[in-house]
Amino acid sequence: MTTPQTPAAAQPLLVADGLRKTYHLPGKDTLVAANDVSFTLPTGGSIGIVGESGSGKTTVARMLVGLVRPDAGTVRVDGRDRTAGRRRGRGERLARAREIQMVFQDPYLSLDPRLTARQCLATSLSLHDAAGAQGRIEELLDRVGLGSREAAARPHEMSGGQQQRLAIARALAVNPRVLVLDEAVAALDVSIQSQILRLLVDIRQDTGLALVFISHDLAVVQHVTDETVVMRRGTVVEQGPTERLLTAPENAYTRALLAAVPRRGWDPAAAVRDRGAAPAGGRRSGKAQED
Amino acid sequence: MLLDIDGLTVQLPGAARPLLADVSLRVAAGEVVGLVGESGSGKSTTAKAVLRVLPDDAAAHGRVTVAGADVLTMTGSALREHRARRVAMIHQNPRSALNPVHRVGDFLVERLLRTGDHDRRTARDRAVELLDRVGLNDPARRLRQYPHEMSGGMLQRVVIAGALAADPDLILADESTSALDVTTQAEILALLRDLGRRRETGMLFITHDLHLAAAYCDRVYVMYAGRIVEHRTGHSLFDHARHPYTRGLLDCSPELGISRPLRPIPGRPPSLADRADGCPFAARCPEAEPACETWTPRATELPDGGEAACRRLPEAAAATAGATARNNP
Amino acid sequence: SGADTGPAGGTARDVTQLELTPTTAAAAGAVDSVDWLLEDEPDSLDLDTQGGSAGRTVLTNVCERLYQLQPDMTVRPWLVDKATRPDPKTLVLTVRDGVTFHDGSAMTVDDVLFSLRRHADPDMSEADEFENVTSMKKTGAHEITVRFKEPDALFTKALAGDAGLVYQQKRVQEQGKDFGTPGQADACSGPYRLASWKSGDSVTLERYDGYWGDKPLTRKVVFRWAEDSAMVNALRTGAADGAYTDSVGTAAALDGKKGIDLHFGPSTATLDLIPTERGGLADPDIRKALSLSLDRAGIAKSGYGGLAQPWATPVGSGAWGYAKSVFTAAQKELTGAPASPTPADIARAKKLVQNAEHKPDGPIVIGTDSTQGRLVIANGVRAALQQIGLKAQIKTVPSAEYGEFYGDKSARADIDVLVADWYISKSDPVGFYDNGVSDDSNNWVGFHSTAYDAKVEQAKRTLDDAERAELVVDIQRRFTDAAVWIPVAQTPTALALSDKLTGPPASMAYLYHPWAASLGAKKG
Amino acid sequence: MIVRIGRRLAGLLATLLASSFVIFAAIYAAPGDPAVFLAGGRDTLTPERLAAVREQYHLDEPLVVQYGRWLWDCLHLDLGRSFQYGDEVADLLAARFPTTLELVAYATVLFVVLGVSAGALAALNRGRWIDSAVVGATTLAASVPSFVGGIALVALFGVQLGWFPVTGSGEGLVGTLHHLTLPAVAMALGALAVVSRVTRQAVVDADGADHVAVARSSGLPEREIVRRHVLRNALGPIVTMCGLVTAGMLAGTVAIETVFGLSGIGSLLVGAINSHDFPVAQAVLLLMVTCYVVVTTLVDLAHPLLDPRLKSARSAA
Amino acid sequence: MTAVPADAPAPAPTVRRVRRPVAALVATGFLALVVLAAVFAPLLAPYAPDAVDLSSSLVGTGGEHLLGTDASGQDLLSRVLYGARTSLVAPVLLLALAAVIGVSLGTLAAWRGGWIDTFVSRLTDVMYAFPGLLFVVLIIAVFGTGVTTSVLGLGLAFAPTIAKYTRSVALAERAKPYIDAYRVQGMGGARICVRHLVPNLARSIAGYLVVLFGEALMSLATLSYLGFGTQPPSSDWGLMVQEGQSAIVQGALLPALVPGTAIAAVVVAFNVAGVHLADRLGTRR
Ligand SMILES: Nc1ncnc2c1ncn2[C@@H]1O[C@H](COP(=O)(O)OP(=O)(O)OP(=O)(O)O)[C@@H](O)[C@H]1O
Ligand SMILES: Nc1ncnc2c1ncn2[C@@H]1O[C@H](COP(=O)(O)OP(=O)(O)OP(=O)(O)O)[C@@H](O)[C@H]1O
Ligand SMILES: [Mg+2]
Ligand SMILES: [Mg+2]
Repeated sequence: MTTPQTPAAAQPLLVADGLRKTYHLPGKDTLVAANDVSFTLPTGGSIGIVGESGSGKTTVARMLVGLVRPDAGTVRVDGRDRTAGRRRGRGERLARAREIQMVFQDPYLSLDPRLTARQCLATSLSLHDAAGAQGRIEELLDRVGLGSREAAARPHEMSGGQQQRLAIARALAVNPRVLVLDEAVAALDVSIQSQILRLLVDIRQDTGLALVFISHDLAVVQHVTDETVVMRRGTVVEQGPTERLLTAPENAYTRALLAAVPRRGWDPAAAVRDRGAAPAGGRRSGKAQED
Repeated sequence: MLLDIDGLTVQLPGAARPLLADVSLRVAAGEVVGLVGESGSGKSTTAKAVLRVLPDDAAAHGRVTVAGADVLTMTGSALREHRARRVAMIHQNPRSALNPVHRVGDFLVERLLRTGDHDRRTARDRAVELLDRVGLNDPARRLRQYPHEMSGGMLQRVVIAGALAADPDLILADESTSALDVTTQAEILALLRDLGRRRETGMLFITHDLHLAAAYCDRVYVMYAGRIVEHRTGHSLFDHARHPYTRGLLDCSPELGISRPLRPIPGRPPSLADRADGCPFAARCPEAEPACETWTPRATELPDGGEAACRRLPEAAAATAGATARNNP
Repeated sequence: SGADTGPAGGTARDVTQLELTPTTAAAAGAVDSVDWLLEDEPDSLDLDTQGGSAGRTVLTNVCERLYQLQPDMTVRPWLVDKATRPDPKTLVLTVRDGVTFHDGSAMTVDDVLFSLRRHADPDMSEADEFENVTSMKKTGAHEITVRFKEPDALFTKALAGDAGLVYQQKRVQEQGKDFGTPGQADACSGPYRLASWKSGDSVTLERYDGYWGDKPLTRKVVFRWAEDSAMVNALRTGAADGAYTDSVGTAAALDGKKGIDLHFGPSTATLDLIPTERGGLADPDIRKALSLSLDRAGIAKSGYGGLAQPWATPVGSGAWGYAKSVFTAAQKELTGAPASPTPADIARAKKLVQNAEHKPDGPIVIGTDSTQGRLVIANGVRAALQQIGLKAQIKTVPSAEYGEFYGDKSARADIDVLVADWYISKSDPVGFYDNGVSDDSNNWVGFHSTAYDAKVEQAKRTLDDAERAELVVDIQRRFTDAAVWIPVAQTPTALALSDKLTGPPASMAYLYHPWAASLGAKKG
Repeated sequence: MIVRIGRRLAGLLATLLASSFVIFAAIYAAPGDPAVFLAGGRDTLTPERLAAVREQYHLDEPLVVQYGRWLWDCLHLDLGRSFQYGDEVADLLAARFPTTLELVAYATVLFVVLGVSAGALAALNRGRWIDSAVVGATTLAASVPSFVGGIALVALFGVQLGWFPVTGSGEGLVGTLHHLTLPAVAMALGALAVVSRVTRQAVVDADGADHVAVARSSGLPEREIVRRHVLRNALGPIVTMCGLVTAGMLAGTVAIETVFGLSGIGSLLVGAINSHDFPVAQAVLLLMVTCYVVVTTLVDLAHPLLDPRLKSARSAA
Repeated sequence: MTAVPADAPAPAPTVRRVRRPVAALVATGFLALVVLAAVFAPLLAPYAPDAVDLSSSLVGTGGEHLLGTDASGQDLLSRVLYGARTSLVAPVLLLALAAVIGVSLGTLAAWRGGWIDTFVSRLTDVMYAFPGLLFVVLIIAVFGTGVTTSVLGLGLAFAPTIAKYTRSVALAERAKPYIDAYRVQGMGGARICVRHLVPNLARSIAGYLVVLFGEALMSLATLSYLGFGTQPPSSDWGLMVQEGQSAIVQGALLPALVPGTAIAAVVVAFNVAGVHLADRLGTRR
């Protein structure tokens, strides 16, 4: 996918620095879901995070938007510290919301079941500024390609694709500078998925929105991002321009990941033989769950 | 022919269109046959028809035979026997396919005892053997573990072991790797292919991933809104897809290492409530003509032995050359 | 459903004709074992600390008293052979010889003296009976001399009650705090001995073979307990042979049932309205008006299934332990409490209210609990007050809280009149009328009359029965004239007995008389 | 596991401590004055006498001091002497508790057997007449207070037909069963509704699980599926509900004991509250609450045995 | 997780055959009738509810008294009609109070977790462990008897039950990503809870409340019985049952049966309608 390439030298918009999160499991076990995760995202840029289930992708995303407080490390947007943690005032909460927004994996569950599409957008607009809302709602609906029929529908009356469009519109409502998408197309059929991906690319082009695109699907990531971070068991194993990562992976795990993607002339048995890596999962202390 | 579905139509009362419309599909022994389609297109229903687990109020027409036995007319013990010994199904989510309160060993032993060839002790030994076969280390210990103590990949192996327990002729793999990581998916696929080859088992491999089906299966059926729209060998699909829907799918699926713009299919698949008298894809088809809206789809033989159900097939065939050129980087 | 579900208007007894017999026909044959029901498990078999009617009903067959209440409510010496009064302030008791306790040892005058002193202990419940006593001494091998501050007409009657129980000193002292609790042997001399008390299950009495008096016909009596419906069912199905029922509902439910004889006997208990300090009924005219307009017969029939009798005095006929004819005649003279108010009564009442000095400002608050009888009385009072142009309101309290009204002034602070039942343990109306004395704690409404106070004091000191009866009639007239309390009805004792058995008293004497000793089969 | 048990036990103690205080305070604040009762007959009541009684029984001390005194004694297994009976409270309880326990145990057996089978039957015949019959009958049963049900049972089976005795708790196994049948049925009736409803829902849920459909499609016999997969998996909520109901019954035998003339701790409690027999009321309540908390804790601890997933899961409470 | 295509639109309503909820309709109709009867009691009742007639006590069914009389000779039909007023209004008030407290507590516990959660859990444990209405008796001991107090007391007593239920549904609801979405949008916790979380719980809580209604009615009745609730000559159904109970032993069933049937019928109707309602509300999501 050809996207407007911002010069890498541009001043970083989002900086994740040494993010670390440990979960305490029942008993004495702990699980390091993210360990020293750092990356930067330039203004208008797009970064992908890939990795197997449980590798810590969602944890990182939630730390970025302030839903999870990191044990260590910081999240800075435009140089301002936006790490979740200490009690913050309403002003600061809203300011962060205007900088960074998120789209979730399950489009249905991420929408308030009570509200119609229009109400949903009105709610988030009123949170930030009440004026001129009506025009803005129509504009947003139009932007994500929802018609007037869907505008009056509640989530359970919409298809998954429509739901995800609405979720994106809601995120766009506050004019964020960064959008974090956590497996935002994973639950959709390919034909719908491609519509959403297309929408994202268009929006980026129009608004210069920066993306953090989380996915397990390398092929999708490749279409959306300039830069990719490969995670495994909570740590970053490889990081670099997407192009390079896919053509010349340096890390054995990245190679195994690539080899496992089905494509023409692909043989699963060969992919398995290539795979030198151990199974997935976060790193646990205490009794191992998998072996 | 091991599995032979012929003109299967399944209709639910109150639904505007049938769940399955005139589905014909064949699987030979030792063959891996793919069934691809978007969600709701009727893939699972097809697989279920093979086991005769259709909704209570559904009306089914057509014929489904497994190794010559007519499935749709089976009842009682014959049906149980059929389900237990001849056909095994592997579901998408291994975690929900296993009873969470029983040990892995109980699951296998339960199936083995059903086959009638074992008593409890030999069943246990056989279970260890099976787990070993599907590539789980330390199988004796695994038998004593609970499902929640194992990872998804390991559980899918257990489920496969369960399917093998009955020594079936036909395996129905319904999205059986979709919930797994790509690396694990590759392992499981390799395992299934290996087992199938060795025992001459036929496999109906259901997936929504066209690339996967094309790369993995000997032959692939593409399904849309309860109909088979195209039927091709795996390797001819990538470059010689003939139905506009199949081509649309290919165009909108991102492909690793190939950088081309995605061309989404507009609109969305019809629901059961949407009436579709003519070609169900007509509404989304870039090549549709007014006549498509009333044309009842019918499979047309293709020169390479495949089939496609498009009214404009002769013209579409002409367009294939162009498509081939485009798809090659 | 049909008429069979509503009973009762027709079958209720005619309240004015309720016949009270003190005792049942004498028994003729022996019985091995009888199952008897109590309304509740005895709290304790030490009546000095916990006197409940369940415990008394059991223990009266086991323990004997210096005097004994007879079924006809008269009193006669029992463990005393002879009593003399050398002067009005001295009583000399000669203790009966040949009485043995249940362990076989002989009863001595020391045991008697010990028992009397125990009863007199200020912490014990009978202490008030000894307020007039200055000393109790052993004055001979069989003799005890009691001296009083003033001549005392009621003391020997008290000795027929719990103040006259004789315990074996040795046993009581041995058992200490456990005396009277389950698992302990009794310390008495009566016709039965306590064979066992299984807490929460049953109490068993067995005939005491060394008893000095007449040998009982029934060898064994087993007591269990059950309330209302359970009691009715047990008696109806023959699971129990008999019971004295406190609750009128129980008796009414058994009325006319096959296999069961119901006997009614005199009791001192009455249903009354007691006006309180709050003042809604402070004016005697208002009280009299209420008394005149109250439908006593209706209440007795509706609330008590016809098993209560409209009554004009606050003491039941069971208190007439002497001069019965005098009291009967005097009762007939009283006109302030009609059974059913005539139009003339109502007119009189209305006039009284009109001319009353202190008319109540707000509604008159009637205090009651939600038991059927009391509620009917409360409703009856409400209707009566409304009829004579006064407002009324009911306030119910839990039965558990009810007892507090009697003891705690603040508890009855927001009611004007209490629906109460009242009995006295002695068969002498004088025992009641000191409640009307000016400074008495039960004189809530503040009735004040020096003449009345003097008469009561005089009656207490008058040892001669006939003389005392005259005084009582006078006192009674003064009390009812002023409507210090407003009597409603007297409630007789009810005995439910299997139709194969007979013998025990039907009167309130069952609490103080060894009733089981006279219980036996009808046929020999 | 050990940690879990430890935690639960700590929670149990905390609950008991809190409950014990509430019990004490409730009895303390409940209407009526124990001194009036202790002072004996109504004609002896004078303010001085009441004051003396209050002092003698420490009723004039502040609530917290009395509570401390009581708790201290309880910890030494000294439950005091009944004001009313003059007997040791422990003896009173020992004599009556077995009756209540037998009654509750009997009722539990009845409602577990009947309720669970009715619920399972309804669930497995969802939408048919059996289902409607079970749901309808149990809804009706739940709307009848147990004492009314009790009275009706006695009237029919005790008095009219004379099949069962109407009072007392009987002796020996057969006698006890004979005597306790009616009261146990009366108690079980109310519980039937909730138990069968929960069972029905649990079985429906379990029946809808994917693995059951998988088992069906793999040709396992229906009987086996129902037993090994549906019923077995529905056990969790069923056992929890049965435990809760049983625990609740231990504290709810009052009405039934009265109707059937049984001397258990329920009727003991009512008597004690009515007469302000502080030591007995407190001890009975404490016993009831302890039973309740112990039963619920046991159920809670047993849960992981039924569902192995819980052994490692986060506890939800 | 790998892709699980789930783009299927909600199943068309035509596919599910709608079953006529006859029982629920009957129950709802009955409840409507009861409400009407309560409203128009003065027009319908043949007697004043507190008219005492000692000469016709415990009369059976008949022309003069359609449903008979109680021990004080009050007409049962009139009393039941008038009694519907307090008997229905009081539980509603009680549940409203309990719901306000319970829902707030439960939501707070689910939202904040930590010691508040522990506290609420312990509180409900202790409340559950108590036999019968002891807690209410305590409240009444402090504040005195009367309808207001019993409604208050029972409201407080019911609150933990509702809190426990609310907590469990709120925990599940809170875990849904739409709540996270609001937080990401910068919405404050209080506003999320009040404006979005609780309204989304409203259906299941309402269903639960409807089922609790029967229990509330019975509990108020019991309190009236103990003398803590309404005072005679009120015609509260609970009070009537308790007044009538002592006549049962004398063979007069009507005084307890009539109000008792009224209670049972209303409770059953509420349960039937409530379960149906809860189901209906539940299937929407
Ligand atoms: N709240 C939590 N408490 C305990 N463990 C958690 C919690 N959230 C996540 N984890 C664990 O942390 C690890 C990383 O989880 P995370 O959701 O970030 O992975 P992921 O890469 O997003 O996986 P997936 O592809 O399955 O979404 C996993 O092992 C997960 O089980
Ligand atoms: N029991 C049923 N009752 C009503 N509709 C049903 C039933 N089972 C399936 N359907 C409908 O039939 C259609 C085909 O379903 P099916 O499960 O076969 O699709 P699928 O291709 O397997 O989809 P997926 O990829 O989501 O598994 C869907 O629209 C589904 O909603
Ligand atoms: Mg994730
Ligand atoms: Mg499917």
